[in-house]
Amino acid sequence: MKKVEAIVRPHAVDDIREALQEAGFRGMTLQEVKGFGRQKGHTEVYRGAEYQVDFLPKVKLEIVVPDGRVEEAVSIIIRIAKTGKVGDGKIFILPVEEAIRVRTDETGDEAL
Amino acid sequence: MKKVEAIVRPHAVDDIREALQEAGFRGMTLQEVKGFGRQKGHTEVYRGAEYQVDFLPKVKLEIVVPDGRVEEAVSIIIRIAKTGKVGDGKIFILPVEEAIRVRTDETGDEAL
Amino acid sequence: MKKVEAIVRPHAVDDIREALQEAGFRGMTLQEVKGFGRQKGHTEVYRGAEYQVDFLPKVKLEIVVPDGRVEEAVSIIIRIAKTGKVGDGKIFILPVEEAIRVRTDETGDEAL
Amino acid sequence: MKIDTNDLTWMMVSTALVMLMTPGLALFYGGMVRRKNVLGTIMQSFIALGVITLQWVFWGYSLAFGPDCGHVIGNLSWAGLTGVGLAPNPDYAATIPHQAFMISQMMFAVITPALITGAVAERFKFKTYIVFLLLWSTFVYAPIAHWVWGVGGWLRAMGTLDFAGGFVVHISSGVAALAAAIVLGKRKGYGHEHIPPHDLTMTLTGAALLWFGWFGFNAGSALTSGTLALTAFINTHCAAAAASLSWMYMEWYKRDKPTVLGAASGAIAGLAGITPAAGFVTPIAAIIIGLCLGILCYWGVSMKGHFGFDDSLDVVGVHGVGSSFGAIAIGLFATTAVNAAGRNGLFYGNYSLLGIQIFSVVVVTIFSFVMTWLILKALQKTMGLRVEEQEEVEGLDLSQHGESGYNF
Amino acid sequence: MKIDTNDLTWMMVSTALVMLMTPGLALFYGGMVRRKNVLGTIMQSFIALGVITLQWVFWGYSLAFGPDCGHVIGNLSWAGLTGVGLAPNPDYAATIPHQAFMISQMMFAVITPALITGAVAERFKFKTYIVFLLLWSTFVYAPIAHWVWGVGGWLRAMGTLDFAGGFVVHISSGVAALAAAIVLGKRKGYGHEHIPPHDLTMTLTGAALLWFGWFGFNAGSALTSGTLALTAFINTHCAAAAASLSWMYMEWYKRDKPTVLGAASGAIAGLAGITPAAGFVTPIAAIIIGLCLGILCYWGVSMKGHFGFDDSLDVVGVHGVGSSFGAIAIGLFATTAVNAAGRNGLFYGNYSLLGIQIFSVVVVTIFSFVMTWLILKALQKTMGLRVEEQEEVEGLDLSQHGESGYNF
Amino acid sequence: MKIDTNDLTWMMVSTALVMLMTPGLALFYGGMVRRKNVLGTIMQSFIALGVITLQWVFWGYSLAFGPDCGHVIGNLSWAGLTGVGLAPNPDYAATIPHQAFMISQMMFAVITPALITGAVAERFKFKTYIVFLLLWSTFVYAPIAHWVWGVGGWLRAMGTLDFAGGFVVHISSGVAALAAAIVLGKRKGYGHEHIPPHDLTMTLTGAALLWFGWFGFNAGSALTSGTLALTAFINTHCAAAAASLSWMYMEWYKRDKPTVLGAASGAIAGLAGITPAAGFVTPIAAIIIGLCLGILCYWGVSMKGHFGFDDSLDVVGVHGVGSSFGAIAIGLFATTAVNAAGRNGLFYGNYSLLGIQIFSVVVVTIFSFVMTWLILKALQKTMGLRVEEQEEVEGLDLSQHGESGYNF
Ligand SMILES: Nc1ncnc2c1ncn2[C@@H]1O[C@H](COP(=O)(O)OP(=O)(O)O)[C@@H](O)[C@H]1O
Ligand SMILES: Nc1ncnc2c1ncn2[C@@H]1O[C@H](COP(=O)(O)OP(=O)(O)O)[C@@H](O)[C@H]1O
Ligand SMILES: Nc1ncnc2c1ncn2[C@@H]1O[C@H](COP(=O)(O)OP(=O)(O)O)[C@@H](O)[C@H]1O
Repeated sequence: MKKVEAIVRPHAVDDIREALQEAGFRGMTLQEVKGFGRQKGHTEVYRGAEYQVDFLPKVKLEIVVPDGRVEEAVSIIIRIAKTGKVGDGKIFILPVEEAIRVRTDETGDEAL
Repeated sequence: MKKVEAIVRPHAVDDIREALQEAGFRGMTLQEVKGFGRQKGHTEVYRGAEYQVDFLPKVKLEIVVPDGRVEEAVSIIIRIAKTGKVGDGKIFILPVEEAIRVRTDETGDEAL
Repeated sequence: MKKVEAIVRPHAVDDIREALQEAGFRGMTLQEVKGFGRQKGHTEVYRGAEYQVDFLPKVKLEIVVPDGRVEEAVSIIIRIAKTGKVGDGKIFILPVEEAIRVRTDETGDEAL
Repeated sequence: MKIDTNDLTWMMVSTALVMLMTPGLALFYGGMVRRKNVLGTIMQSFIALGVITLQWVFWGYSLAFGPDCGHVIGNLSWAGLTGVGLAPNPDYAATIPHQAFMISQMMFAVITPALITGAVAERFKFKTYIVFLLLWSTFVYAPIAHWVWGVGGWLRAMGTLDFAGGFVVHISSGVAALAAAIVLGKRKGYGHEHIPPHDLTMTLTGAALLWFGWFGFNAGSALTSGTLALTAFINTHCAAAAASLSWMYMEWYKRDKPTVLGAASGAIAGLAGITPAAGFVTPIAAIIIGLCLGILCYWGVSMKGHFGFDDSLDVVGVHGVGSSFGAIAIGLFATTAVNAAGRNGLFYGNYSLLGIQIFSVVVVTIFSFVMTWLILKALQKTMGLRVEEQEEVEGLDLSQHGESGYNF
Repeated sequence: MKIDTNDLTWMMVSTALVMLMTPGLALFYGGMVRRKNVLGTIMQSFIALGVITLQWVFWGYSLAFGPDCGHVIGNLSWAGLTGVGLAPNPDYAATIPHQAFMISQMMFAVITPALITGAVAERFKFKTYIVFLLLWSTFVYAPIAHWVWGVGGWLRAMGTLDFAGGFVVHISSGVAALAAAIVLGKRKGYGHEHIPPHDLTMTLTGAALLWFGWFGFNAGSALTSGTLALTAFINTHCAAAAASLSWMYMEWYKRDKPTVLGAASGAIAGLAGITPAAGFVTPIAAIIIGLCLGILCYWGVSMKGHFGFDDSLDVVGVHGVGSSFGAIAIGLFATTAVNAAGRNGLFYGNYSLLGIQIFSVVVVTIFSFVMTWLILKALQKTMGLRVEEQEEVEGLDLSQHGESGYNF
Repeated sequence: MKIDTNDLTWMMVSTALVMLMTPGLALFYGGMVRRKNVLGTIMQSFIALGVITLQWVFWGYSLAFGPDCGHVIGNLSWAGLTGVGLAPNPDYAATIPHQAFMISQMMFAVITPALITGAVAERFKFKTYIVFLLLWSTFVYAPIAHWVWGVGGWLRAMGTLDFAGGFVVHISSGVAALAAAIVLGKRKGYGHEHIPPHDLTMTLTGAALLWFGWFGFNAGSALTSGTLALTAFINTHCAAAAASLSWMYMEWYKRDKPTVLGAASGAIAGLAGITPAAGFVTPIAAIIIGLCLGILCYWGVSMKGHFGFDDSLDVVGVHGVGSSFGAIAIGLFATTAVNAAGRNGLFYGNYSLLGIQIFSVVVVTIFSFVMTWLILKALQKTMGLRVEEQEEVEGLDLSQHGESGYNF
């Protein structure tokens, strides 16, 4: 099993979720994060004091998949998340040694 | 060392923390996340417009443990988080190559 | 590639970001988390009812780096995050199998 | 009877101020519950504006203030505002239209049952709550209002003094809150889980609106503009200030840290406690009463744990305890120098008033407790009082209203 | 003409209350948009206090109420308040200074264009909006105010009744909202993405301030204290209560869950709907009108989906539909028993009023729609109406104002 | 002396409005600090309602308005409200009870020290703050109030004009804020870390309540209902509107983006600035003054960085600068046509007033600065002024009050 961690733009999330679901991925977990990278932040002004805000709102999507389905998941995410402009985000693949479903104690690919 | 990532129902968190602490696990980190899986979401209505909310509030608990204590941690979490109803969550085990305590520069199991 | 996960005090974040950037690390991702460990929490009182709050606000910084730059990143973070008082936090190193830049489909160290 | 349009101006202003108290209460309570219950909690107050307004027009006002039946209740001859017109009714207020009196009293009737909801926060079934509102207002509020303020009411005849609703509003609801907390039972997780207020800035905003509106509540209860209204105005403010300080002091003394919620709670305790006395005592007496109220209600709220009921937002400790003390304090501090229509209390040489006030507290307490208990037990048997356990976990906002307070 | 200082007191209070409605509206709308647009939305209301205040002093008041030109508009002889002094102008209000009338009317002029912003929330370019404010207030608000309320205005001469701004404020803005929603087009993602309100507690707070302020709006429109003001006061409250209940009932009936936003929306519908009628009907009629309003506006809002325009915060369904119904209901329920200066409606034997009211609704609707359309089209061609797509994604707060509402 | 109950009605309303300003200020400031300090910041204003209310009753009022001692302070013969009864005191207000004057002045005394807290936000030790409140109100506020408004006060005798508290409230607190910002020093991280407002919607809500309450503040300072109150009412509104526009314009011009915080800040600057002049100038003059205020205070706030003190929420730039300008503007724009009890300014041919006003600004500035400095230095030596560094990092909410504002 692998964990696919995708850091993407917030508004792409609903569509990604839908596309993954259609492709048969039945579970995922999501967090709001702040990203820093090549994409420029913005300036905020409060009573004349300017602040550079470097961190941008991103969403991190985590989905643990069987080894064989990593590429499929990645390509779906890329298809939807790509706009071609700086800040589209990154996908990281991490090894997962075990997965357990709390409700049933199932383990391995069964648990996903 | 392994990282135990447990995605569980929010209200189970306090009890899990207590049980882990009693068992001698002295550190953990927690995040609010949104989960999508077999458990159904709910419908919200705003002035007649219905919205299906698919993502459910979950908590992700991360605890890095020495190799030998993975099973213990997992079984404690399962014991408390299990209700038997859909949505109890998942536990993932990931390999960790190194841990460092910032305060003391200790590394390895010492650092946990 | 490795993922460096650092759990640090919230107010250290801006400085860490700056120092990493200066050292040439061009991307990172950040989340607010709650930490539990040796550092004591605090007590809150609401109309005479006392509550022990065990979880402390921390920030989790994730930065994926080429194998060769792990130590550099770690030492920068430690340099800035260390106050010497309990609660400075932890750094975990996890293996990453692949990284992909969504915008360009670049992979590997190129994608970081 | 000629209308004094200045009195009418004052009454319209006061009535608007009292109206604002109900949303103020919604925020005060809403901030103290968990995030998942914020809308449900706000709704319980807000909808009282809808439900009780119509109830009051169609039968409530007539029951409370209409022509007397046996000294215990009004009859229905004023139902639907029949005969309640623009000419003054000198029995209640000689210088303003009868309808002005009616609408001003309406706002009191609206907020009273809403006060109770604090005791049963985070678990009351909304459908049942609507029915409870109607029953409680009809069978508990209207009789007590009639006894204390209605022409022919037996407590009024006996000489009970209640300037602005200590008995009618605060003791009645504070005691009902106790019954409700007992009948509904504790929240899931109470005493075990951490159930902190989700937004104290909302609670503070609510407290501010309540304080502001209370000027209308108490000073408007003079039913005329003039020195009596002014005295009530000053007493209201001074008691609130004093009680917020003494509550804060208690916390500082007992726990080393004065809380913001404590200061706000003290202010509300001072306001609720001075309500019955506002038009009968001097400003200095109001300050003394206020100082006592902060200490007493702090203690009232602290006691809760020992009795084992879950009066979630401390209605009993604040409104019940506070206004009972205020009602009794009239028996001590009242002076005809402030209000010729009142009487002197113990400190001014009259022994009898204190007894009457204590007796009235006992009577209203028993009546409200028993009636509320009966109404709730009947509803429990028929409609069910509490949301399902699963719904409670999910929160009232989603389970009762299909909404979320925040989408941050 | 002697000033009645009691009437003046009442008018100052009322004017302050109406002023508070604009920030109330800001919160009401602000809670319903997404987090990234909260400040931009609040600003659209808040800045109307700045822009229209000066517009009104320098030319708006004179156009609306100044000496008549051809029954359609005032001339500019009162511009800069020339001749608008501290003596009463008996044409409008015989017992208060002319300036008191001017400032009270100013608050109406301020809130009216702010109401429109709900229809085009989350996408209006701020720079253009400022210009729109000035143009709309000058070319739509001022004429309609003159027709209906100005001495010499043709609708007024014809006998149109509008107690507190049903035509002038609510229909004019409700219809303008329709035009604006159509010209500006839908929000990016509308109908596809989930666009939930970001903070309904803010919306509820806003609704509460609106309700509170509306006492000044309607009862203050009597321009004197007295029984007429009182009647308007009571009707306002009763209609709001009734409409919040009936809207809630509709939701319960249709979807099984009564929402908190629904109850608040119903209240606003009741308030907007009773506005034209507040000083012409009895309280019982106000309740009936209120009950109808809740149902009708619920339906009005539900229809939106079928017509395919994105009236984001339902200005058309609530203010347009609600106040049109209220204006027509005058033709049914009005009675000279309540207001000798009014006339009887159908239910009191007079057939003509209903026709006049319906005709006036049609006239004001067409005028406001066409004029708003023209103004917006002109602005679209010149300055551009909408923010860039990228700015819309980023949100108004950052793109238009360089700020974030929250830094939690 | 006969009481005019209409004037009394107006004063009760005004007093309630001014009371609401203190919680309004709490929200205005509370939104601008970081999340971890929100309750501590709100508390600093809220508790002033408790502390100063009692201080005022027991000695403050007597010092400020009691029988004169050497033209600089009142004596203590009115302490505990001795002799302050329900009959009018014609020296101050001939048509309302003396107590009505006392309670209305109390609300001014409450908000003034609360204003200062903005300059030292996020670092003041709560225990010391309570003592500071008492000392400052006794040794700075009471004397200045006596000089400017008290019978026998030397500035009053000299002819200084201050309609509603420009000197007494805004300059005194604005200057004290400067002293406090200097003595307490900068916040940890100031100038280096990003310290953004945590909730601007709260700040906007606070600004709205302040604006609303300011009608009571300024128009209530007429102490009677009537045309003078009305003029103050209109001027207040117009200046706020004008200043919010001109501040916004400055931002647009200088930085290309008009901010919402800027518009709100402009409004407050306009309100603070018009306060001394509200009852002496015409509405058009008020607009001109307002336009200047927005520009001037924008500049005042922008200067802060150059002087290197951390006036965290810009009390100096807004209240100090704004009200000094307003006080001086009286010397230009005042006209006896508006207020026969005032005098003419430069533009109406009288040269002397301007000098008096400038002189008074200097005097009050020096006195407030020196006294505040001394009080704070004394407290620094004894109790300590600032929270510990660790507590500052943790936030006032937890360290001073053991609470969190939000548990989302
Ligand atoms: N090395 C990294 N480790 C962790 N997260 C990263 C890393 N580099 C980029 N990110 C995340 O990816 C987001 C997008 O990266 P950015 O450089 O702005 O654009 P792009 O992906 O188009 O090159 C960042 O906001 C950050 O959250
Ligand atoms: N493949 C997955 N990858 C990441 N998270 C998952 C995955 N599957 C499920 N989850 C998480 O686990 C939660 C519970 O899963 P769900 O399918 O609803 O119930 P159950 O665990 O009882 O089968 C989800 O809400 C989601 O957060
Ligand atoms: N075993 C662990 N797994 C995951 N997170 C941990 C673990 N131990 C500590 N942490 C995180 O590190 C933070 C700091 O740890 P703590 O024990 O308080 O101090 P220190 O790092 O100085 O020993 C905790 O708040 C928690 O977020």
